[in-house]
Amino acid sequence: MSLQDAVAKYIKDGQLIALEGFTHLIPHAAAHEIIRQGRRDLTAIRMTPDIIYDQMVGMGCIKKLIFSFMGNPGVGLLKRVRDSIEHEYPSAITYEEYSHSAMANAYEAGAAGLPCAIFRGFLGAELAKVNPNIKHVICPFTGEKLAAVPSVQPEVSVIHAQRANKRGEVLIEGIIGVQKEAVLAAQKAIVTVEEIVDDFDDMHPNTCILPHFVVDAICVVPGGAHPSYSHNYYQRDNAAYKEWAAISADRDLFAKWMEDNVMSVGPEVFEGRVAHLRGAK
Amino acid sequence: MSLQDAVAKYIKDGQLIALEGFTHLIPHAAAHEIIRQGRRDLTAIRMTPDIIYDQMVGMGCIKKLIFSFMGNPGVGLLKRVRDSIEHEYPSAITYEEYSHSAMANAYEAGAAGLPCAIFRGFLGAELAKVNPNIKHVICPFTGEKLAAVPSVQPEVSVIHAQRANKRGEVLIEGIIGVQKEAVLAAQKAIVTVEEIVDDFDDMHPNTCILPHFVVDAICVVPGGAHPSYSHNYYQRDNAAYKEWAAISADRDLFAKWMEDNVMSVGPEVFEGRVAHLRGAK
Amino acid sequence: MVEFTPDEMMTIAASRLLTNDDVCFVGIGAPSAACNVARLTHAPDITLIYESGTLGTAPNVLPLSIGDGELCDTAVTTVSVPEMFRYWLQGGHVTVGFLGAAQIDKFGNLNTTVIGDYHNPKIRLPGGGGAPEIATSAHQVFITSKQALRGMVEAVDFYTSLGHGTGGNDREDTYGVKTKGPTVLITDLAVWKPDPETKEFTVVSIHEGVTRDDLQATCGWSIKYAQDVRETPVPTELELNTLRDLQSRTAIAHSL
Amino acid sequence: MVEFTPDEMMTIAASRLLTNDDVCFVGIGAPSAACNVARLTHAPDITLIYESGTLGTAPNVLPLSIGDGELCDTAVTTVSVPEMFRYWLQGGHVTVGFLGAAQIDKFGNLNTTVIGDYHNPKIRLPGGGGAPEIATSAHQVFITSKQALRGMVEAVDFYTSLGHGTGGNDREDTYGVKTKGPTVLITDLAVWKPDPETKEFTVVSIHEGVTRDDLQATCGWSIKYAQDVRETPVPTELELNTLRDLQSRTAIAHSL
Repeated sequence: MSLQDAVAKYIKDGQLIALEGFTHLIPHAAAHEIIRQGRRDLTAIRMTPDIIYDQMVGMGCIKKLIFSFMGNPGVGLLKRVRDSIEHEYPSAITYEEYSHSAMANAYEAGAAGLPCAIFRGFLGAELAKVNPNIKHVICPFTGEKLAAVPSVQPEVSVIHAQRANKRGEVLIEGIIGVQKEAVLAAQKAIVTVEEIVDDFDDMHPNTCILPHFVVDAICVVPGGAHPSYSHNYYQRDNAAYKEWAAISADRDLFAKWMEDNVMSVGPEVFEGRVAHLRGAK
Repeated sequence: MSLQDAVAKYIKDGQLIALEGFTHLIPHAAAHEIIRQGRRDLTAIRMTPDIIYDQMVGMGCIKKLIFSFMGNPGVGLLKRVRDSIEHEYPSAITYEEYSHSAMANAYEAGAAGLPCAIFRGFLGAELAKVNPNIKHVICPFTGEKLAAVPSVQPEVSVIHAQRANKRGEVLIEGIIGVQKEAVLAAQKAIVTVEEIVDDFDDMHPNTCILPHFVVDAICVVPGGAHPSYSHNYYQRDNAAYKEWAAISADRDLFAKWMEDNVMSVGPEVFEGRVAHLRGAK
Repeated sequence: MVEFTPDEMMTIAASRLLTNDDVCFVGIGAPSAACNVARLTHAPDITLIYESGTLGTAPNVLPLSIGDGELCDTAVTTVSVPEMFRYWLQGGHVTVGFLGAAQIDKFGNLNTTVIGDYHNPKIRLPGGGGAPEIATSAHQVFITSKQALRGMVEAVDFYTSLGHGTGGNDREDTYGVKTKGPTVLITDLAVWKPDPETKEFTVVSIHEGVTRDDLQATCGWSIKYAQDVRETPVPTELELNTLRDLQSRTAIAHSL
Repeated sequence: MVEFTPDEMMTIAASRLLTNDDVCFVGIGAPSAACNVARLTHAPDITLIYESGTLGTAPNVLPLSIGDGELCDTAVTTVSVPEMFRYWLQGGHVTVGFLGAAQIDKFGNLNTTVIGDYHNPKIRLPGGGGAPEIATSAHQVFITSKQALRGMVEAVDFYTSLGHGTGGNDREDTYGVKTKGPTVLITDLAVWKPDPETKEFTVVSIHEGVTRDDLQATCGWSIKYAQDVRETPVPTELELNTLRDLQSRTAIAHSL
C-alpha cells in the first residue's frame, strides 16, 4: 500500500496515535505524510517527542502530547513545541507527562492487553503530583505502594522498520525500542519499511519479527527514517539534527522549511536524503 | 567452576530454588548433581516439573513444589511425584499450584524486581479458590479486577545454556522459555553450558545474552540437558522421555535406575549420552 | 470406500473448523494434529502458536513436546514464555484456543487438575498449564475429547478452566468474561455445539456408523440433540493421507 | 605542565570514581564522556548501559543521541526499552546512575522539567526521561553539573527526581527509598559529597586554580566545606589524551 493511502485510510482527525522509534527507526516519512494530509486535533503519544512531533505541533496537527522526554536528542530543546506551550503558537497544546519507565511500562501493559501498568516509580518525583493519571496500587502480598499508570492503547501506531517479506511479516533489529509494544498495543498499525523481500530465511530464531496479523499496512519508503537511521541500511544524519535547532527556533524559517521539504514533496524524496549515509560503516 | 563445586557452594538444604527450561535446555546434569549431593527440604519452583523434579522428589530432595503443569511432556504423568502426593512415598510433599500465565508473569515480575505480578487470569478457574497466594488488585483506572500473584524470587536459579564466552557472558537461543527471567529474579544463578568460546562475535544484535554480572557460576557440561536438547548442538532424546514412564512407575526400578545412572556417575557421562543425537538435523 | 478410525475422524473433523485467518494456540496431541492437517490442506496460511514461544510455526512432523526444536526451526519467530502469555495470548491475538481435558461437563468446563478432592486427591493430574487463561483469552475455544463415561461427566471435580460455567450467560454474568468460550466439541463419535440459549453442548453431527446409543453409552450426561443432526462427512482421501503421512513422518522422527 | 579546561577536569574527576565492577546507566553528555574515559583507562571491564536498550556497550566515539547505532554495534546485546527499564534498572542491576540537570539543590534533588510553575512554565525543559526511576533504582547516583547561579539553586522549581529530599534520612523516611541516592556531585570547579548526617553536599576537593570565592560566586546556596578539603588531582596525560582522542574521534564521526 502507498504511504499516502495508508495514512488516508487509517489516520483520522482527533485520534489517539503513536509514532514510535527510540532515536533509531523514527518514522519521519509517515509523520510528513500526516502533516501533508492536514490531520488535526491528534493526541500524539511518544516517549521521546523529537523533530517529528516538533514539526507536527508547529504545523498545528496536535492538540495534546503524551510523553516522557521532549528534546532534540543530543542537541537541545524543541522550539516549536515550546512556542506552543509557552506562547500558544500556532495553537495551544496540552500535555500529559510521565517518566521513561512509566511510559515503557505503559506500552508493555498495552501490548499485554492490560488496562494499567504497575511499577516502582515516581518515588519523590513531583510528576506524580501534577499528573492525575499517575496513581497507586498496594501489593496484596507485601503492602508496598507501587505506581500505576494507564496502559498505552493507541488507535493507530506508526513505526518504521528495516523490511517486510511477501507474507506481510515485519523485521525490526538493532535498537528495537518500544516499537513492538506500540504495534501490539494499537488497534491499527502502519509500518513503513526500507524494502520488501521474498522471505526472511536464515534469520536468528529469536529475532524481533511482527507476524502479518498484527500489521494493517506496509508501505515501502526507502530512507523513510531520515534523519534518524535504519540499522544495516544507513546511518543517522547527525548534521540534520543539529541544523534543526536553528530551523525550529524561527517561526518563518520553520514555515519555509516545511513548505520546501515537506508540503511540496512526497515520500519519494527520502531515498535521496540517505544516499550519502549508506554503507558508511 | 566445576558443577560439583558450584552446587556445593550455592545450593543449601531448605532453599527456594528454580531449575528452569521449557522442554528445551533443561538442566538435567545440574539436577543430578543436586541429588548426588543429597540436598534436602528444597522448595522447588518450575513451570513444568518433568523428569528432573520427578527424580528429585523420588530421591527425597524436595519438600514443596511450586508449579503450573506437572507431567512428562507428550508422554504422561510423573509417577514419583504422584506417589509422593497420593501415598507420601518416599515422603510427603506439599505444593503450590498456578497456571502457566501466572507463573510466567511471576517470573517476569521477579526479574523486574517487583513484589507481585498482575494479569487477567483465573477467571472462573478454581485454583484461585484453593491457592491463597492467588489474590486480586483493582485497576485504579477502569475498576477491573485483575489477578495478582507473588513474584518468583528464587534464592538460586539453575539453567542450561548453549555457551558462554571468556568474559562470562551466556548465550541462550531457540526456545528461551523463562530462563532469562529465572536468572534475573534469583539471588544467585548457576549456568551449565555446552562449551566456552572466546567470544560471541557476529551474533545478531538482539540475541538473548546474559551479561557476566548476573551469573555466579558457569560450568561446562557437554550434553548437560540430556534427554532435553540444546538447539544447534543435539536433538531431544524422545525415546528416553518415553522410557521414563516405565522407570518412574515402579519404586524399585526407579531406585535402581537412579543408582546406576545418577548416584554412581558424574556430570561427565552426559557427553556420551548425546553423541547419537548430534548433527541429526 | 475409505476406512478410517474414530480418532482420525475426530482429528479431521476438528481440522475442518480452522481457517486461514485463524491464530491458534495449540496443545499437544489431537489439537496439534488437527491444526497441522488444516495447515497442510485447506488452510495453508493459518498461524499456529505453541506455548513454548514458537509463533507461526509449520512443523514437518508433530512435536512430542510443546517445545520440540522442530517448532522453533520452522517458526516465524520464537519469543520468551512470559511474552507469549502476556503479549500474544492475553493481548488478544489468539482466535482459537484448542483444549482437551481429563474431564469435561456439558457446558465445556474442563478439569485436568485432580480427580477427587483437591487437597486429598484420588488421582493427581498434571494441572492446568496454559488452559485457565487460554479458556478466557482466546476469542473462542475448540475442545477435543474421546468419549468415555469417566471423561464426559455431569459435573467436573475441579474447574481447571472455565467453559460456560453453569450455562446461559454465566460466563459473562458471573466472571465478566467477554470471549465466546467453547464453541465446539469434537469427539471421536460426534461434533457438538453449545445451544444458543442454554450453552449446553448438543450433538450437531454424528460420525459415520455411530448410533445415538453409542453416544449416550459413552457420555455421563443425558444428551441433547440439535434439531437437524447431520452425519459428519467422512474424511476425504486428501485429509486422510495428509494425517497419516504426518503421523508416519512423526513416528519415524520420534523413534530416532 | 598539562593545560586543561574546567570541563575536562569535571569529566576526568567523574571518570575516576567508576570501577570495573560498576554497571552504569549512562546519560548523554558529560556522563557519557566520563564513563567512556573510565572504560578506556582504569576500568576496562566496566559495564555501560544506555536507556535505548544497549547493554554492555563500548562505543569508539561518543554517541550524539542515546540510541546511536554505534552503541548497538558494540553492545553485548540490545534489549527492548521496556525490558531495559523493568529488568535492568528496576531489577536492581545498575550500580551507578549518572544524572545531570538544569537545576540542582544542595540535597541533590534535580529539575529538568520546568522553570517556573508546572502549569504555567517560564521555560519548558525536556522533562525527566529516565531520571525519576534512575534516581531511586540505581544503587547510587553520581551527578555532574557545571556551576552557575541559575543551575545550583537553594530550591529547585520542580522535583523531577529525588535526591536526599529535605536532607537527613528524608529519602528513606518519607519515600521509603532504600538506595543510597546522590553520593557525589562533580562540577567544573569542585567535587562535592553529602555530609553523612545532613546529606547536604559539601565540597571535598577543589579543582586546580579555583578559589572558594569562585565556588560561591557560581552557587546559589551557602557552601559548606568538608573538614579536609583537598585539591583535585589534575588530569594525567593519559586521562587527558584519552578524553581528547575520544572527543576528536567523535567530532569527526558526527560531522560525516
